[in-house]
Amino acid sequence: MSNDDGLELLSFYRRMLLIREFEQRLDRFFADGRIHGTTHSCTGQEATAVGACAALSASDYVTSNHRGHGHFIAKGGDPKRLMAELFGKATGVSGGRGGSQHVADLSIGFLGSNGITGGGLPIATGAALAIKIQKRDSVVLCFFGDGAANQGTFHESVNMAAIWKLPVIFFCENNLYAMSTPFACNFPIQNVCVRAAGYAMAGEVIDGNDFFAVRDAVSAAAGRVRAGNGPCLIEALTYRHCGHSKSDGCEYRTRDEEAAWRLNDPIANMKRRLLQTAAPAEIEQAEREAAGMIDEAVAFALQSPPPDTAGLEDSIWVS
Amino acid sequence: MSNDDGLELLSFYRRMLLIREFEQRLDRFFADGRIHGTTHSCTGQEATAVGACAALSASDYVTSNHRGHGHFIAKGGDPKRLMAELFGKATGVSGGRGGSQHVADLSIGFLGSNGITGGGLPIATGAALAIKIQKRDSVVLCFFGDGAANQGTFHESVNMAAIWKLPVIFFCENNLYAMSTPFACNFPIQNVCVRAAGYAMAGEVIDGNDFFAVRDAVSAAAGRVRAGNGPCLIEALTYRHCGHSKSDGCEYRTRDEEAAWRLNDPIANMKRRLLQTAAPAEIEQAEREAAGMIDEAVAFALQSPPPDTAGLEDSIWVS
Amino acid sequence: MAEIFYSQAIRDALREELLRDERVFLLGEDIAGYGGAFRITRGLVEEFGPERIRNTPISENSIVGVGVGAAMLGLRPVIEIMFMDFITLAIDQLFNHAAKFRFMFGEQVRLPMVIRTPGGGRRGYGPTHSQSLETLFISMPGIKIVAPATPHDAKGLLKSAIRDDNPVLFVENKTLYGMRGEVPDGDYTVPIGKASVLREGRDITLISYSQMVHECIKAADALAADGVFAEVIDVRSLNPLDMDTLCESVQKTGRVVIAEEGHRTGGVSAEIGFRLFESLHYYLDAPIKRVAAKDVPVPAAPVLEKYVLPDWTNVLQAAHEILAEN
Amino acid sequence: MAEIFYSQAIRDALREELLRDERVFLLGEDIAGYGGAFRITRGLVEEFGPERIRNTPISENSIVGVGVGAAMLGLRPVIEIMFMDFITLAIDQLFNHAAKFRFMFGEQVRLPMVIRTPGGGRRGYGPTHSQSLETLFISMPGIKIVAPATPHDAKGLLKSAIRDDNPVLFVENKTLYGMRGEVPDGDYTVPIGKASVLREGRDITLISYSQMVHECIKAADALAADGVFAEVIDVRSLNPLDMDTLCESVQKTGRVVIAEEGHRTGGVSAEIGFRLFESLHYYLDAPIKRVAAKDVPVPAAPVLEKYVLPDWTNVLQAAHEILAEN
Ligand SMILES: Cc1ncc(C[n+]2csc(CCOP(=O)(O)OP(=O)(O)O)c2C)c(N)n1
Ligand SMILES: Cc1ncc(C[n+]2csc(CCOP(=O)(O)OP(=O)(O)O)c2C)c(N)n1
Ligand SMILES: [Mg+2]
Ligand SMILES: [Mg+2]
Repeated sequence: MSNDDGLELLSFYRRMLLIREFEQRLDRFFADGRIHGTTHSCTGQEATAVGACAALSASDYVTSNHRGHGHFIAKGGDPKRLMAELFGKATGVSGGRGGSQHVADLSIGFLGSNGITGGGLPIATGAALAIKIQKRDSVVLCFFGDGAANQGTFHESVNMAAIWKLPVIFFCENNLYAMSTPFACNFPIQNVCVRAAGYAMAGEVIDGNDFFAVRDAVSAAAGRVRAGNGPCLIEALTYRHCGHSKSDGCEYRTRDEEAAWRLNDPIANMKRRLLQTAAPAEIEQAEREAAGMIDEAVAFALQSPPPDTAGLEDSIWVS
Repeated sequence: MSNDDGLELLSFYRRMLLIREFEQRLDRFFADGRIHGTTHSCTGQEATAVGACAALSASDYVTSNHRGHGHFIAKGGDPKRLMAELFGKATGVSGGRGGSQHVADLSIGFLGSNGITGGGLPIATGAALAIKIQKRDSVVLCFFGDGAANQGTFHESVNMAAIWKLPVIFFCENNLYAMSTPFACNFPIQNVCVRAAGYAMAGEVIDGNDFFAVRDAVSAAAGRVRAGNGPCLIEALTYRHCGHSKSDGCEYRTRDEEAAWRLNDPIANMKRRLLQTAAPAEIEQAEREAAGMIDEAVAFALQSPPPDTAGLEDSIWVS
Repeated sequence: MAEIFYSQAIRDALREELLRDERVFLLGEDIAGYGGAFRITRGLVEEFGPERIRNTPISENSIVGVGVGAAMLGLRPVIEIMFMDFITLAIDQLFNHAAKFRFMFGEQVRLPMVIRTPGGGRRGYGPTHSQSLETLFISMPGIKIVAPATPHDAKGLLKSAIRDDNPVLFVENKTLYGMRGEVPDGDYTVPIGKASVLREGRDITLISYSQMVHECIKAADALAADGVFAEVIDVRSLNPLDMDTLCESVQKTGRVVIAEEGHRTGGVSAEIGFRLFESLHYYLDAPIKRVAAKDVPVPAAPVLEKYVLPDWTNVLQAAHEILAEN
Repeated sequence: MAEIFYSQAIRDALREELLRDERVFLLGEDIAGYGGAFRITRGLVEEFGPERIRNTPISENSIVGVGVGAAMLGLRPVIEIMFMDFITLAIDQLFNHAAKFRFMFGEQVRLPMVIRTPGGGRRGYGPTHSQSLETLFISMPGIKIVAPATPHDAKGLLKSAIRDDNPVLFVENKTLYGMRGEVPDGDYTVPIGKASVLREGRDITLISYSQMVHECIKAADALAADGVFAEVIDVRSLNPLDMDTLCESVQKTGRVVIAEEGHRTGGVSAEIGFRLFESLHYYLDAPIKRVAAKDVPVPAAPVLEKYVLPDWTNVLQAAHEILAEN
């Protein structure tokens, strides 16, 4: 991980673009009314997803939340099947049953996005307990938001992970808002990380829009966690370019704040860095590839058949 | 409060004895099978209850937990009606419906003991919110145990109290065990108070077996809290002489540990201090009075009629 | 009489009660500026300020507990749980605290508290944002339950709920927010515990509440086209249940369909149906049928969601099956 | 065959499954040294160690969530919730996570997880320690429910539950822990989803589960003394329900009492009763009656608790009322 060969970086750049492109296409499909329901776009937060997963291996696990498309793709999820899920097709990650907030792919260690704010924290803790009991050396990375940090499950789960010294990284994407509520209204403190000490846990605040800062923090953490030192908390400061969900006009934040954050776009940051090592042509190619993969994903979703209702009721049980 | 006139101290001493005597009689009634169900005795923890309530006024409020007999009596509750409640009589604090873990007396600001570990924390927070909205200058003191501090409600409630700067004192009776589980098995930290900083809240650890330490800490805290500085956390170290509940043989702790703590008996401590200011005769009189009041309470409970079942179903609603 | 949206009717009721009684205040996630996920409380913070339209962190169980504590001291909290699915987090404060305090503490306390929350699917939100969980509450004594189907009842029942001295679960419905209906001018209330007969009929009784009422009306229209006259009853209150109104109708028609959007097994229909069977056994010309969601989570994909959730066609089919039984 | 306590039967099942399958482990508050509030797991930590008999902090919702996460990775957690009343805190992880993951994630996951918890009153513990909340679970697809009445079924059903690849709620009962009964030697299981006919009879069917089964047997004895032969059926599994066995009996007797310790309104009896009414309407000689707790919290005072909770005398009375009809 530590020495960055250009090809690898290009692939991470492509993956960030893939996420951005995925979310932007989705927005259009919702706008056209070709997809209904709702979605929580993660544009602007691509570096947390890709940076964190870049520091994990295939045998590691991730739990996610409602804003999980980026996490899924970053962990190696197939954009085709995710797009199909959003179109409600049989080929979707969850066969169309889950939709945007409810996808899991155990084959890549993606233990599920989650429609319940804070719901993923105990699940990540339980997965880490299983790893410890099974004496494997995997780690679990739990993505959650600043808002989720005020759910009781945060407190209960982090405490259990700490007393049992479980291999889990609690990774908070602090994008400064929980839906419409600014961090300062939900917290009496400056950072979520202030709470790490309450669980005798290491905690650090990092720049969530810098792929390298995220990746390096997570790989260092993963090393400590794998070594059996117990959980840790990483708080990545970031910002969603979009609204909370489809129906959000963002009246609760200023256009100036948004503009300032757009100057700190994780993808632009990555590109600037890449230009030092890669040729512009390579970079453009990565950009074309990303767009192309999303075209494929859309085509795949559109061609896919709707789910079959036959046997739906029986599928509630493992028999 | 600050200058201790002897009479006042004697009355607090009497109240501590009252609690001790109350719990010890109860033990016998359970042993005799004259009361069934179960109870959580607070013998050994009289200084936290009486010390904390000594620093509150009649217009202040208390929320309690499953180990609440002492809290109730300390806040000014009538031992007669509490005894009657345990005997399941119509004259009981809750008319016999609640039993040991479910008594409230709004006329004295006792907002209820609670059978759900951690259940009282949001209730105390809500009461404090009401006080703030009503612009009154009362405070709420929330008694909870070390075990309760790991419930999600602790985290959620303390956070809300902190962001809203509510007049509530979170008073943790850390008696070193949650049922059979030692503090160190439930916590990755040395003290509950370590968590206060996570809510930008003052936190202090005090000697819970020293009436004066408890009372002075709570009156100082009440002053700050009343002044609008937001909640605080007081962690009083104490120890229950008895088992967790009726069926507990205390195999999880050593006889030596118990003996050591008995040397630090809150009532003996108070008596030693009293002997400096009060005459032995006065002290003996207080002791006789306490025993006498419990005799009365028992007589009252025994004479009281059982609750009436008529109209029980309709009493579920306020009409 | 003005024609307004169901969402507006709720907002009006909240506003009028906030004006009428200073003890009333709102508590919930993103209810202030944002107006909540469905914008029901939009505009109220500008008028009443952040103390009375109070945003909370994401902490459902303690939000309800805070409401209980505030109500014990005489305030009248109206809590919004953003989606009914999230009330699962607050069941302890609702069932072991709010529901029990009055009885358990010997009738000392009053808990005037309302929990507003939208249930229902048909929006493609998926399994954790589409549930109808009201049936969980009917087995817990101490919490009243209302589930209005029209703007008129939404406003009138919400006012009754806010003025009630007991905890009340006020079940809204996402697909009804955009529905328009006539609402009287000025102050009025709809009593908790009274069903309403929306359409009189002699041949069969269609019983439901909330969104399914409109599916029953559609089914009744289709039946009328075949000369079958269905009586359509909106239960409105699930606790207490107005069995008198239901029994009166069933004694007349002898045939019953009960429809709800929640899961078939263990639903509200089982309770209503059992009571009708029990007390009107000899009046029934055919067994009661219930129409409800299939016993699986509510899927996100439109074709699956439509398959799982009941609509007027299921009501119509059940009615036909019943009518077929001589 | 050995005669052992219900509590011992549960302990034996746990021990044998812990020996049989290393993926099985126990999670709960004070279950290790202390053995839990009712000492069911006593002695197991000495044999299996603190990793497999794992004490947790007091954090019910996350304890269940930890179980879900561990099960997703192939372990088979058996969780103890000290009193059924406290499961109210874990409803979100149970209903929005454990119950939905398999279906919602397109059948990728298996969640072999058991939640053991004792329900029931009659111990004077008061409103928050005496509830029978199993009815909350029957309306949530995705969680099986069993509620054994005897040591034999307790051991056999717990083994089936632990070997099942779905979440199973295993409902114990405080007053049954001290009950003795015959248990086969060696390994055996009782299938989930099968009711058992404890006593054959032709005149009336008494249906119940858990502790109320014994009240029904007492009532059947009293009826037998009057020459009335009651068939006594223990449902044992509340989800899935074995309607075949119930229907077969009711077709024979035409008369039914359903008894449970939970609240009357919205109880398990409503669901079972509705299904019987629906499918056997024309076989019933009289309306089904249900026997259940009154719709108030379970009080602590003995005289009140006895008044609120149902017992064999209520079953007997209901049976007499039914037999009195025509
Ligand atoms: C239990 C629960 N409460 C509320 C919601 C509604 N909700 C969805 S996302 C969200 C905000 C979450 O904020 P944060 O954790 O910071 O994540 P972000 O949306 O900022 O990525 C809320 C309130 C929910 N889905 N689940
Ligand atoms: C929600 C809930 N979980 C578990 C219990 C069982 N229980 C009663 S008291 C107790 C221990 C509480 O420990 P602590 O808070 O330290 O109080 P202490 O008993 O030491 O005074 C437990 C686990 C309960 N009553 N409620
Ligand atoms: Mg956020
Ligand atoms: Mg303790």
